[in-house]
Amino acid sequence: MAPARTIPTITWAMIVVWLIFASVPLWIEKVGLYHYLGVEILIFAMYALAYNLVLGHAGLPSFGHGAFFGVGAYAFGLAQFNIAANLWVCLAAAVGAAAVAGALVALFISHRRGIYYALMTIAFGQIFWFIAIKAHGLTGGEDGLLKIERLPATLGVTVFDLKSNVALYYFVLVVFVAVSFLLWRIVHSPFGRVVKAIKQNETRARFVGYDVWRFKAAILVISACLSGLAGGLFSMAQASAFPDVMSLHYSGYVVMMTLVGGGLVSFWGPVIGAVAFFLARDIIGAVTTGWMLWFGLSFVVLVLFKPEGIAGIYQSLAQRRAKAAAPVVAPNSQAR
Amino acid sequence: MTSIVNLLPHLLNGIALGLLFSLIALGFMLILGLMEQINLAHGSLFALGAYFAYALCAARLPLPPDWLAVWAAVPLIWRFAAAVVLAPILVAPFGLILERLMRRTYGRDPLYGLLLTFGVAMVIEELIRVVWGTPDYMLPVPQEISGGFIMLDLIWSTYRFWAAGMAIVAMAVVWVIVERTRFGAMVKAGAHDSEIVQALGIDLTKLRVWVFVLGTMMAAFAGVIMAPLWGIRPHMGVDAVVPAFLIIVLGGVGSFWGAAIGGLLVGMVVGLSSAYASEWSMLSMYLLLLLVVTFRARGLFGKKSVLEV
Amino acid sequence: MKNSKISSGLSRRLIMKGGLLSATAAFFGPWKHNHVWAQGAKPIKLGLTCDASGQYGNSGQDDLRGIRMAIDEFNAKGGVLGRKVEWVTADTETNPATGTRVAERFVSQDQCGFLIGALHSGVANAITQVANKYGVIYFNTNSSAPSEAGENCSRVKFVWDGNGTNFSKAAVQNAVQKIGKNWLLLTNDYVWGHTTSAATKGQVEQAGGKIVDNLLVPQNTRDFTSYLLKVQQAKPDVVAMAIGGDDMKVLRQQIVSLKMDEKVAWINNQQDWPDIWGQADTLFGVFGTSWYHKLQLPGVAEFVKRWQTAYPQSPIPVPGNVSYNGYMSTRELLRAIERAGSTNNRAVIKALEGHKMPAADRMQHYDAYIDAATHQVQQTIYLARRNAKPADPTDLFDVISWTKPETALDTDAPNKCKMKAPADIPTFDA
Amino acid sequence: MALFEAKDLHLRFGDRVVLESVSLAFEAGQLSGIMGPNGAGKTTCFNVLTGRYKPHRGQVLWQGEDITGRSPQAIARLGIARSFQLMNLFDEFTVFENIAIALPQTRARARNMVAQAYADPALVDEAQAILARVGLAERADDEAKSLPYGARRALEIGVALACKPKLLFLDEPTAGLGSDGRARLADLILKLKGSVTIVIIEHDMEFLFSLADQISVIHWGQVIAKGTPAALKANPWVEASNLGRLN
Repeated sequence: MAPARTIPTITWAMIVVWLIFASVPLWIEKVGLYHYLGVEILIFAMYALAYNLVLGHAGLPSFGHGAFFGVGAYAFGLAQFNIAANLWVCLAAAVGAAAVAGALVALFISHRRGIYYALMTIAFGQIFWFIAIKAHGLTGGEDGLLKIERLPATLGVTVFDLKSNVALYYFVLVVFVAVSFLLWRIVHSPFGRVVKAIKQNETRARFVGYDVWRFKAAILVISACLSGLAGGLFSMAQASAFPDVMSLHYSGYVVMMTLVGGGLVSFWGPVIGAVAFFLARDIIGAVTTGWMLWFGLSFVVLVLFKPEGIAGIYQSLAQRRAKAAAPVVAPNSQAR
Repeated sequence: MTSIVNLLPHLLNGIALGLLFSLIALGFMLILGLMEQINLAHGSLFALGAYFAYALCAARLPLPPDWLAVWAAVPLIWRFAAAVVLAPILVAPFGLILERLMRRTYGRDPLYGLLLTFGVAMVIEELIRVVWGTPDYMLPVPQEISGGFIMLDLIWSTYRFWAAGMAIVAMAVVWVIVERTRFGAMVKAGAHDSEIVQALGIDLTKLRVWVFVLGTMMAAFAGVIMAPLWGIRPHMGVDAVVPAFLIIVLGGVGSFWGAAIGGLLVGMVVGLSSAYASEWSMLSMYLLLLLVVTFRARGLFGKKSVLEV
Repeated sequence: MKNSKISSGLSRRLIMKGGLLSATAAFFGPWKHNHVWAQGAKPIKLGLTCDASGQYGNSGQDDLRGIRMAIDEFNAKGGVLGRKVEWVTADTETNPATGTRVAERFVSQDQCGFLIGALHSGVANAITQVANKYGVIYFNTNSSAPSEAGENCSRVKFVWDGNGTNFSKAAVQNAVQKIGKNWLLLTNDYVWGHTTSAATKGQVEQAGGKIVDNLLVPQNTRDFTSYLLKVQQAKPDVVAMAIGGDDMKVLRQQIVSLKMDEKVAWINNQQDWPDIWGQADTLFGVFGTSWYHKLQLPGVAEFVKRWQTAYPQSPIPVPGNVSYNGYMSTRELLRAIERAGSTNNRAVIKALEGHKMPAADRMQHYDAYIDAATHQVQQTIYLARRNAKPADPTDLFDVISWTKPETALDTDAPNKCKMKAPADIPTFDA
Repeated sequence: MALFEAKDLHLRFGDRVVLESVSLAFEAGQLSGIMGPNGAGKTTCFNVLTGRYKPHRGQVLWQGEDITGRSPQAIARLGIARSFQLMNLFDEFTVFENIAIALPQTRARARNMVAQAYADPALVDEAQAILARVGLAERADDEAKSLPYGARRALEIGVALACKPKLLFLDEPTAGLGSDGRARLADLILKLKGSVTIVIIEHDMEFLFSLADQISVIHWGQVIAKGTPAALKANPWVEASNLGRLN
């Protein structure tokens, strides 16, 4: 009997990423950054990972993902004000509302792919953004939904207060660990492999018996749920929810993070991209007023010469080294 | 009946707006039609057109002071006319550079073209901020075409109607080029099958350059025309590119009449809905889009395109 | 275009160097300081949350000029409590989300003890939330939404501008009687616009007038044609505008080019100086302001001269109300620290609450005071119109009236404002 | 009753008639061939039979049941698999995964989002067995896009086989293959014959005549002749349309 083909449940890369993030609060202030920045990075890393499920894994170029992130943020706040000021209830509301939004969008666009998919997601993103701005009664309009509390995390009898940035950071880290682990499993599950197959060849997938529409819809909804979760956490970090995360630009930023990091070739690429994006904003932003100019230029260069992103650069370097060591390299289509 | 009379001005206003939308969408459509590339930098080229026009009209040019004084003494109407003609020409080289960059993405997933132009749009917007700063500018309009006139007991902006007229002229020129010249025939052939173009011995590379330049100049021209209406600011490109792509999807990729009628339709819907709920009027164009593409997947006049795969 | 709130979009950040320390230095290692000031006394650090881009980019920079001038004056005479005053600023992009981040950064990374600056009420709210969390005192210099001193008030926030209610109180009653009863409101679609228009509505109805329509205008609107069409169709006697920043510039330009400025009476709640500078041709109607650089009061001319010496290159050649508010608020903060003899937040708040500022000192017609119940500065409210006979190119306003703070007082605000007790706010010592 | 039957299929694209009253029947266990010149409508016919296009008129019957107009995935799940003329593989997957993803066991678990996809040794064995059948056992771990042309052809058939078909449609399997490749492919098909019902579209007459039990000739969207290879060789129609000539 042939051996089963399994992927490790826990990888070294996973442990390294988690450990690095876990150590951040210990040194972030020593390098002149601040805890709140760490919280934002972690949340966006999670968001980018969730987004990459759609872009990198399913090959669906969504340009309106900010909608789901934003819906999650608003849902978190609204649940807090109108349902119950309980962290778990609010996070569930964020996930649930994003799922509904995702399902609604999926209903309209799951038969599409490529540029048309991108165009339709832009249109949907704009609709959600527009509603967020105009529905004052619900969202507070352009001023945003204010006074969202950082609710305490209750676990049985223990209660963790998340008011400080460091406490919130660790809470977000726990969620991040759970989400990244879950995504790792999804990507390597039968479902995940079918989605990957659909990305490569939709027609063939159909002819081996898969209902492509359902898989495309499902992956969008899952991605929307996790984006909404990140959005809920973001509203907690900001103590408010604002419409601009739903704008075309912010939706574009998450695409940039994912690509710059190398989401097309690497599972952890989006995380690298989110870190690079935020550090660039804070560090280049402190030196020159036009940091976006430099970030935009490097993005253009990357798209032109190395669309596989930072992770892609690393992989080809590693491959070159491996080639030097051993002439035959077994190609591997598993996500790394 | 009074309600219909009340609506008429909004409809007229919508038609004028629609013609201007069509104008913005047209250059976008040319590039999308032939190259099957979404040019997200279209809006930035549009903005550059407006800024160059501002530099010319307001006599803010990098020239020696005495030359500048001579130029500033030229009557505004001539400066404005010069801007209408020169701004698109000045922006054209940016289109050339962009096309050079785009070449690397031909034959790859169209997503890369989209991302590349997203990045370029960002860079151009930042460059504008570096050169002109963040404040808003208004493009001075010559006396002859500014002000208002009375119609239906309301005052109307003369410039708005003049601009709509210019949009019609520009669209007519594009129509003649696409439908009545050999160049247009090649463009259309290329839009349907680039293999045929090559088989006919047409240099596709050159054709693409020319289409890109034409599309760029259209964008810049639209920028000049829209500048007095929308004001000039670094971000104006996004305001233009979003309706443009929407109109193209609505009208159908690769169709001249799709872009023209799509623009008009969007303008009228925005105009009419603003009569009832002005603050929601911009949402109406997205709802229109959803409605159309739900029932007609390729838009009103679209043909099957490789973009769908 | 209406859907252009994405505007603040390609976000850029402007971080400027302040004093000896620069924001960049902080990136390259732990806090290091050259002890050149008062034997190692820690500097007092101010975080200036001024917009450099977006709808209020211009005004934000004018605000900053006023703030910096006050800081420089204090440093020139030896600082505050023997400590040097340092500052850092970053672009809040007229965007609440960015405002939150910048405020977080100023407090936790740059260790600012006080936050100053805002034009946009949404941004001001976002900054207030961060300030509340840490107990840091925040000065809202120029955002004049009535809600700032009403439902969104805070123990740590002080509001320095006259607000929409103050201006309506000064203007509306008169206009209803003299011009006409049918009013139409043009309202910028965010908190300042809404609350300002609500205040106007209340005043109009109280005076026996009627609101025929309220048109909500999204921020960053650039094409007002459809709104102007509706104005023409509604044929009101008076149009009261609550449109801010660059939007107002464009609106005015379009109204004038259509010659609609003569057809109806236009009242603009407040006309910020940076919004009108360079657009004098489009000035019309009646509008409010809290200060004008040609007020016939002692000290004004001298102040203008000082300001001009400090900023010879300024794109706006004279200080307006925005720069004035920035200057006055910062000066009062530093004075309050001196009075309190400490930078402890509760002590400074105590020194500010109810504090009276003589008219001569503030270069206004009447004495002003910091309302202890709402933390708003109650001050003289001026009404002006376009100056037909300007003395020089900067003399754009013809000030037609000045109203006592007590008359223009928002009497409802104390009921809406619920503040935490001073003992309940986190202590914070800068 | 035939295993699979098409009755009176009509299909138009715009005003162009592509199929006109095409009727076909494939008996269980047999190997049937469809031949005809380029553009005759053979592949279109396959596309109708496997659910890609919906006919404007006519019926498709599977074991007597009407399956006209069902989606490709629904038809595939009945046990009808197909290969493609232009190779249609999952290029970034390994050879192994191309097979594994098509196995009904994977399909049955496709809703599972947490378990590992190929942890079941039986599934791996089965995929390996199919790879062995098509002669690719050694290349299981290579990326599909790295395979040489002939091997890709074999994998194309392997993917179709992995669906555990009762009926297998092969669309021009020899396209682009050299004589060597053809011989190997003929071997493979002969081995399959009997265990699964096969329908082959083919250009190469020699290849088809040597394998098929029964052949239909399609021209101008119509079935112009039908019969055993031997009978067809004598058919004047076939002779006349220059199709029966061996090359």
